[in-house]
Amino acid sequence: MKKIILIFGVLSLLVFIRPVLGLNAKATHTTETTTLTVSDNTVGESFVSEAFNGIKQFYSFTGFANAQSGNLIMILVGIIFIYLGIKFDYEPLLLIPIGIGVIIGNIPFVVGNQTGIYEAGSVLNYLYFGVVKGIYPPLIFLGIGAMTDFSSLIANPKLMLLGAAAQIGVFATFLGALYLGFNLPEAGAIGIIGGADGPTAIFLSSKLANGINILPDGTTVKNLIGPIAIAAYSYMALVPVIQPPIMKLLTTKKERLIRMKPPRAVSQKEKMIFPVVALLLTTFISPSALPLLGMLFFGNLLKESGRTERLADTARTKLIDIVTILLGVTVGASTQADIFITKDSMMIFALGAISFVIATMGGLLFAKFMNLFLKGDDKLNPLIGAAGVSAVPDSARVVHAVGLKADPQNYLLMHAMAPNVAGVIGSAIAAGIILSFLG
Amino acid sequence: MKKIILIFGVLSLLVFIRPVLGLNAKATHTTETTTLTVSDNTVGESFVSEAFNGIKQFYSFTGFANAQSGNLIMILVGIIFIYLGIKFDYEPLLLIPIGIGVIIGNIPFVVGNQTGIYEAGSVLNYLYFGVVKGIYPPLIFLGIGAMTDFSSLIANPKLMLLGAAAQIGVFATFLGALYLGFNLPEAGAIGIIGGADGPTAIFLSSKLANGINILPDGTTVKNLIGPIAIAAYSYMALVPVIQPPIMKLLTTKKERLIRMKPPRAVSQKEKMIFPVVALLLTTFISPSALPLLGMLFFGNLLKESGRTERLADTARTKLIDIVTILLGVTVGASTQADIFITKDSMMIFALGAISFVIATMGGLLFAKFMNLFLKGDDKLNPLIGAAGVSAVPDSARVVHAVGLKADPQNYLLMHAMAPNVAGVIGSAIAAGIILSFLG
Amino acid sequence: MKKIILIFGVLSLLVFIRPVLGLNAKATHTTETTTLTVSDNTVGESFVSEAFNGIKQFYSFTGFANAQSGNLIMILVGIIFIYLGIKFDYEPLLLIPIGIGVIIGNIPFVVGNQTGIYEAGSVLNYLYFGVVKGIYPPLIFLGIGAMTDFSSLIANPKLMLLGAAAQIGVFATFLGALYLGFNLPEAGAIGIIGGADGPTAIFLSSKLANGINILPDGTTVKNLIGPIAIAAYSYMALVPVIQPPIMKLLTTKKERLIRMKPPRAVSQKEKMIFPVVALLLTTFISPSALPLLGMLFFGNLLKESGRTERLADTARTKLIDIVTILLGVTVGASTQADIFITKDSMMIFALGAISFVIATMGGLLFAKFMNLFLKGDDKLNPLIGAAGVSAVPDSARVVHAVGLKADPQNYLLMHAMAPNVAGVIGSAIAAGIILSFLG
Amino acid sequence: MTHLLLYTDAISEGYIILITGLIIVFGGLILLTVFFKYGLPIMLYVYKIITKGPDKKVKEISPKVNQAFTGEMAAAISVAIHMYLKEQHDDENAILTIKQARKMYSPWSSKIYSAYGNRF
Amino acid sequence: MTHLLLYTDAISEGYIILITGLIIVFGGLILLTVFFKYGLPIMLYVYKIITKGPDKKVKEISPKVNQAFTGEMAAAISVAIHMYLKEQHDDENAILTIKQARKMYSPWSSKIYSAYGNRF
Amino acid sequence: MTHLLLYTDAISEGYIILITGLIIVFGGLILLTVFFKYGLPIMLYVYKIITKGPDKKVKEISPKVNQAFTGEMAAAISVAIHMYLKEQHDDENAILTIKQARKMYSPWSSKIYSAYGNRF
Ligand code: NA
Ligand code: NA
Ligand code: NA
Repeated sequence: MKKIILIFGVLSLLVFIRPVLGLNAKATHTTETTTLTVSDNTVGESFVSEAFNGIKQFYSFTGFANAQSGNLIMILVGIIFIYLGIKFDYEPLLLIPIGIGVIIGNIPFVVGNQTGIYEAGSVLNYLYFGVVKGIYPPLIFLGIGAMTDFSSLIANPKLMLLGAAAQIGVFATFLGALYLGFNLPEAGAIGIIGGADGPTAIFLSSKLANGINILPDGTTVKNLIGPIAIAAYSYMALVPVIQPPIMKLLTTKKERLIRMKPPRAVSQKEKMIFPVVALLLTTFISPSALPLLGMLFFGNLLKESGRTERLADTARTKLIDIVTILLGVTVGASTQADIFITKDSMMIFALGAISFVIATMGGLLFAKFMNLFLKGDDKLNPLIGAAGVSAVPDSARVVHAVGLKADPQNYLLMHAMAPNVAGVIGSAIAAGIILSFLG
Repeated sequence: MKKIILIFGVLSLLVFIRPVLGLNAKATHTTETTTLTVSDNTVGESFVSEAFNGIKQFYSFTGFANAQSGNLIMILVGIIFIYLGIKFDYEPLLLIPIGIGVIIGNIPFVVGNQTGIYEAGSVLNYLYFGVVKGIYPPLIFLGIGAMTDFSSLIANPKLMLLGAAAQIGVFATFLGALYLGFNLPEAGAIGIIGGADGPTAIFLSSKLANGINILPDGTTVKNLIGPIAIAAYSYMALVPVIQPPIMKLLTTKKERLIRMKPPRAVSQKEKMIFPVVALLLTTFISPSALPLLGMLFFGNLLKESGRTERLADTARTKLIDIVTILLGVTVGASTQADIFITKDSMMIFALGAISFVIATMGGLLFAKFMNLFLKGDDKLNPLIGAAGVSAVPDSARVVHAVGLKADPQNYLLMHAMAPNVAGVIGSAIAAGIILSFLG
Repeated sequence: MKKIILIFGVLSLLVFIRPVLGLNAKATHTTETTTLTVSDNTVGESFVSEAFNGIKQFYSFTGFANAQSGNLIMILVGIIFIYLGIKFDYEPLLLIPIGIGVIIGNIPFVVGNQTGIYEAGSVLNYLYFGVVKGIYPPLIFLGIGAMTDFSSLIANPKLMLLGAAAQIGVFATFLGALYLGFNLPEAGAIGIIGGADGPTAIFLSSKLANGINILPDGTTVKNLIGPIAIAAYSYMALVPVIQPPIMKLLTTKKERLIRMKPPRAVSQKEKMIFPVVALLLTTFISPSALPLLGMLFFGNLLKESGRTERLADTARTKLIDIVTILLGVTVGASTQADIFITKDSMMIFALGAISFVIATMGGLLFAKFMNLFLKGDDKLNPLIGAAGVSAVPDSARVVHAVGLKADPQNYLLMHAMAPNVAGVIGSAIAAGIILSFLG
Repeated sequence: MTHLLLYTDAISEGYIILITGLIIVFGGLILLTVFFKYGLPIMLYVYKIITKGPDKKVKEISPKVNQAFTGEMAAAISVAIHMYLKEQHDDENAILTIKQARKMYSPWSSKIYSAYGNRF
Repeated sequence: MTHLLLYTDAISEGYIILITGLIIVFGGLILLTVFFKYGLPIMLYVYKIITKGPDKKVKEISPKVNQAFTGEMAAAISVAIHMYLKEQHDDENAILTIKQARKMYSPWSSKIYSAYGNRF
Repeated sequence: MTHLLLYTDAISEGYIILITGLIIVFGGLILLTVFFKYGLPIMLYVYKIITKGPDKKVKEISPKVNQAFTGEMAAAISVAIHMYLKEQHDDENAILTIKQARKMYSPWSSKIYSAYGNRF
């Protein structure tokens, strides 16, 4: 047995080491390399030089040869995203996949090998399909619906108006984008950054600013899915940094001390009816938001029906996880430097920052406005208006934290959840409206 | 810091409130609205009237403007489905997704915005792909295989004949559909409702009555996937209502009292061999049923092999859940009123009811027929014949319940499971046969 | 109530039994069968003969009529795969799905009914898409990354060279395939069998030997995905049989007794940095391996970041399970006899065996070579070189077992894991290189 | 598509499919019945002979071994299952908002996924 | 695509969309507010009448039943949740390699999937 | 597709790819080796300096800190893993039908999914 293997192995190796023994007679070289096949000695040398040629040729395919400064900058950005996600716990489930996606998308490659996310036939391109066609966002919303408890909203429906007020951010940014020279569909897609809702932003930009649609004047819209998605997720992650100063600026110490009465209990029947009625009312108003709102309330019904816990569980765990992984990495990879690093992207980032500020101000000021009509313990703590920007649940937690600073006994989290989820519904409605006007 | 934000915010808002301040000079109105820009006072007014125009225009896009009576009827149907699922626990994992799907599919929308399930490019259309191409049903069968214990069938193989007998429902309905004027492929797809198996019905109708195939005489088959699927699932949910009276009608009190001897124990080896052998025999007989039966027995082998519990677990939990969610909501949404509410759908529902009745009768009568040849404690309780219609495990539970009424000590559940799972295999074989003849 | 059902049932059955009662007047027979409709007696007969005709016609569609010896042989192979998986626990999560896939793919069917995996429009064909386009392998690598602990490699980086040395198997097999007459891309795909990594093999063969690409000389490459995948998985399963004799042949008793010092502890920070740095370095060198290595290290970062455990868990459980199920069954089904049983497949199997032997030898001999430069307790036990072939973790366990035979106190498992995972990285790099040269 | 049309008249064709189909379905399931009644015990016997030597008769290895699994046991199990299936229905669970409140703080954002992730 | 363009000038169009959009968003959410404030209690009342007979007044079935759920309880819950959310952050878990080692032997191969399969 | 063909003869091309490929694979993994041997400790050192001030030398922060993790411990762990891996094989689990019977009532229908849903 041992011998058979020995012989077999040696024979196999013979094939492999043939060139070293100078048996490589068949070779007909077409390269410029002059081949010296005179002595045993030089065969090795010539072979080395050929291999060296091969390596040189191969080198031209490596990232080292093709790297551009843009790629390196973006790789650094990707590393920073990962660092922020790990170190500061800023939306890690999004920043880490997006960060590694940014790195993957900016590994320099030679075009034509089906490697890049924008090359038809590449694996990344197939996975990106769910972004380009707006398929991932509704599936995320399905899981979100199956996670969300709308009790606080049902208990105190008037807080929904705070979620509406924050949509000022969307429309103001839209206007700002128009002023900066973007055309209407592009501006609509950029505006939705102010909705502070990643999936909604991806959904709307995949419909409006996808690099495919053609405008009446014959121009093609730009593909802004990448910058918009990155801006939306970046600022959502930075909500704990962006919001507190604005909140302190626009509220008085006295207002921040307002204690709200606890929400009433909500029956299971109400919770079952909510998704059905909310689905009907919101999509009748804004039918283009159907994929988002339909899936959101579908997921919520699965959760609240009491009969489909199994499906709700899958929707809010494994299904949303799978989609989050694929969405994150492909959105990240879509920031390929040659496509991403443009003046447009810079402007989108600037507009995004403004939109979050305006949305926060809108929510806060509207809460103060509502207080003009409310009395006694019905009065709102205006801080919760800031939660209307969605970025669930971060902005609600920021409200809670700022509230605690003013009064360590004032727990605003439950109250802030209502405008928080209303903000999501509001943004989806706004997306549907923009899509109806400009889609 | 505070000041910077203040200035920044005010500047941002300036842009946004420009029109209120009457700075909107560039506007070149093309609508009929006569604009009054004389005084500060009227600027607001004119702006209001323009916005009102916008809202009017937008209104034409809302569900309120586009709702048709058909949509409202179907939305009511969807709500009833959800109600039945929640209140009476009728197949909630199917009726609730289908019900909300029916609502989603009937939100009125303006054609051309990529909203409807039948519009290419819409999200729902992409998810519907798995129905149209018959991809979801085999995946459901994979999970079902990984859930099912075929022990009772292995222990008492002759009960398989009851599953065969119930297929009379399939072929009789097929004939009935022909009499009502459906062409052959359509009638074949309608017939399978009698198989009382949702995935099989969707699979066969997606192959035969998909609105794509062209008949020899040049006509295109109708798309009946929606009505057939809805009929199949509706009647499966109603099995506890449909079957008991038929069972009491066709059996004597004495027959219902028959006690069957307990099934023998089955070894793990037999359980491992079963899926392989059953796969070979059934698909050799009916190769067109391969996607269904192949996946069914694949799932069962994963379960019984003892080595792949991990895969079996995923197949019967998360994978089947994901597919169930997507299948349910898209099948529901495929009932868009303008396509669904037709005379054909009504006839399909009528035929579906008949098919369940015939299938139940077939199983019951065949069990009585078999009793002519069986003696002593080998005699069957004819009630278990009714379980041959599949609708697993509801019809088996109905048998159990009806048996208990006659004799509170007679537990028929285990015995009824054998014809119950045999009914599924039988229906899949029947689907394969119909596909071979008419596909 | 009872009466209504009775009447309804009888009426329904009337339709169904019409022919038996001789009412089938409308029938206009176009077959050769002469119909005798004279007496009640003969109607039954004639009908029987017609039905017999139908069955005869149907028989021509069954597997019994269409079975070829090739199908039966492959079905036997499938059963053997399942048997090996269950009985000997050889890679059951792969061999059992592949085995049942082989059976499913070789059920004889009539072409044109959308049944076979190679027929456009069939369910299997849709699922096979993930293989043909190389989508499944990166998803498997994502899960693998989320499973793998690279600590042993970080602690002892020089063991990475053993993973490089084993790639001799890849390139030698590549050369062997060229000698046997395969063209360059086909030979490249065949060579990767020596990488002992199923997903890598499928990925590379789907890019190079997919039956689609056209060579400069106008010929189309063969579709070798099936044979390559089957060979790779078969030999991976047989690693416990293939490797031990080679290991004993190439090492002395004294070498096998070498005890290695335990690896140092690795900090969480190092583990977080590893996937990012490894991703950058390896894909800069071999950009075409990006889909594989990108996903591998993405999964690993999800695992090690400490913030995304939820996503890592999904990636390494449900997601990889789903992909494993689909990959296994479709790769198995791609062995349809008329396409699979060729001289090429036989040669690929022969080359595959040789490649595993060479790879094992390469790793072992390189470990001995490294020992020439190492001193004292830094010396390697050359057995761990054999783990460089990947086939994780089987080859590492084989090393452990062989080590135990020489010295029952010498636990090599931890040490063998380092070359083991390095072998995977090495094979992916090699695949990228081959793809760059020949893709 | 290959059609197996025997008649131009759909109804007649329908009857043929009806009869043919039923016969084939019955045939197929009878085949399965016969295999598991007779074929499988023989197969298992042969397998046993191959792997352990010919020291047993067919009857002995016939799968009817668990005679201890009597009717009483089956009845007991059936009752247990019956109970189990019944008790699943306590409609309209009056869970307090408090209990839900814990869940409530878990929507939309990535950080919050983990709350669920830990539970499952 | 159907465009709703009212102006040829994008900026003016933008202002219209801004105002219109805000009004519609507010309108939609006000509709929801009104429904859940007034519509739903009436619906539930009607439902109760249909199913259990007319023995209750609207006010009684109005969903504000859990008056026992007071501010003190809400505060307590809020604190609990606050604590819960806070305690999730023990950075840089210094898990020893030993603990990881157990996990380590679980990559790549099918047999090993099961190690994880059992844990979850 | 861009081909890197250096020779018209496939075999010669093959040898070039063989040698080139091996060199690149080795090169790549050597790069990784070098980085984790030398690059990473320096990086971690720099990071530490930036975040905590320059109060440590490179050698101190070099990752070889856990000297307490000795060979004895490693051996113990290895044994434990070895045992663990071994005990997975108790073939042909003679689970009674009774135990399976409980599972049996769980196929096909939605209502029944939940039985499994609860278990996992
Ligand atoms: Na929002
Ligand atoms: Na059936
Ligand atoms: Na390898």
